[in-house]
Amino acid sequence: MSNITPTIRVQSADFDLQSEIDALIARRKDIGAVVTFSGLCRDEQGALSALELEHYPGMAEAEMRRIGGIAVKRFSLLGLTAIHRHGRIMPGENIVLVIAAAPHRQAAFDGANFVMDFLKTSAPFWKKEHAADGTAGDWIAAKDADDTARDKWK
Amino acid sequence: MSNITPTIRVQSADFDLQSEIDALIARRKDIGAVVTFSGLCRDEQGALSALELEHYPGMAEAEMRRIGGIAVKRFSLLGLTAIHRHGRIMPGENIVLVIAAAPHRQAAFDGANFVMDFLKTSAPFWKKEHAADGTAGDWIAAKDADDTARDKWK
Amino acid sequence: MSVKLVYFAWVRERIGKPEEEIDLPASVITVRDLLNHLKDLGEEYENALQFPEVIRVAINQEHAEHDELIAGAREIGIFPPMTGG
Amino acid sequence: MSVKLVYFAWVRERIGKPEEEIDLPASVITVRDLLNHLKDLGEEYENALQFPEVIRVAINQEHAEHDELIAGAREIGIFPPMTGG
Repeated sequence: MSNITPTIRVQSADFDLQSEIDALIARRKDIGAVVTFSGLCRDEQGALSALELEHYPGMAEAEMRRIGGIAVKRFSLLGLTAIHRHGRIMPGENIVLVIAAAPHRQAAFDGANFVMDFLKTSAPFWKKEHAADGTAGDWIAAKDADDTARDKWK
Repeated sequence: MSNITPTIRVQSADFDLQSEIDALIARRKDIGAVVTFSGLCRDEQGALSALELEHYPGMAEAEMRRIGGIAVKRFSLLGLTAIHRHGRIMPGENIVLVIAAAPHRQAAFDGANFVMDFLKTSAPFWKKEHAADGTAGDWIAAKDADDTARDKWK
Repeated sequence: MSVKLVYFAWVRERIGKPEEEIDLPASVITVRDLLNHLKDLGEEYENALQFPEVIRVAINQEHAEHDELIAGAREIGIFPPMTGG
Repeated sequence: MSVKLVYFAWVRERIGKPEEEIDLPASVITVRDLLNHLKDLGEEYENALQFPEVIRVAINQEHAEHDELIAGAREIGIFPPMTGG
């Protein structure tokens, strides 16, 4: 049974992927596969000037930790990192990072994919769009497709 | 139709993940998801001192380019990088890197996973193990599981 | 029963405050009761909670179904479906 | 017909050289013919190619099936199943 504790952070600062991987791997030599997912802010063909990311402090970290713990057990991961940014994020910038490490590749792919699907539907974050023309934007609506993606793990 | 040209490299030097992502994204603002796969050398519980990676120069790059081109079309990728190292690689070091970028997450996950499955079974690379006790090691045998993983994309 | 309510995203914007401490009558037993009770507190609440079935609730920072009991809650979060990631 | 043969991994080690230019008799038409022809060239070839069904072949740096014709080949790669990635 795995006793890996996921690394979970909610922060306004950006992150560096290679540093996060290096920290995850440390001096381990049993990891054969590392999959990372980075979610970035799209500009929606120029219509978007920024995203505002709101979160529920405390619960956001707790929920990410819960999802991460399930993924570590289910896919026998040797390492898991999940970082979600909050605050104002510009097009082209990072929003979220998930890293999953395992002895072999499919577990690493599945681990990262699983965490993203549950993070989207269960972690308390909300995105508000700021339009390029300066008008106050709308809150992004949740997508049924995200529930469908999550339900593939049942 | 996508006119993305995959970035393909075969090299003995290591790579930096964040730099490769930055180069892939450049100043694009239509990318919402980036998935990376890093394959690392495991030490097999201390039994392995190094891997020797042999490749077929010219054909290795061509085959990676062919696989990459199929992935870009099939998953409508906005960016794809595949780097494979050759020569002597120590436990804990990188062997291979695949980066797939797309507007949304599932295409990025599938693109990277697809490229890895075909790279394993079709790109002309061979691994020889060097044992920790100094004896000349064996060539690693191809796994049926890799053919099975590839065939899931049919 | 007194409880701290915290609001997020458009629920927060429509109610017009990020959090408040309120006293609940004994008749408020479940999450659903709570949402219906809040709707009666004024136009801004009515506006935020007009479709209670889409509203998500967390009790003590854990997701709660609408039929869940709120007994023992110190903090109740009320918010739209999540859109992070 | 003269063609350049290139060997990799344990095929290379067993044959004892990375590449060579050889002349093929007119009777060698397919990849399978080529592998059978090479097996008769000496003990090291016999040792490398004793199970021709597991051997992979590339003609002009593209994968080729064993029933493929070798006419027009400038370079033929002969190697075990790939184990990269």
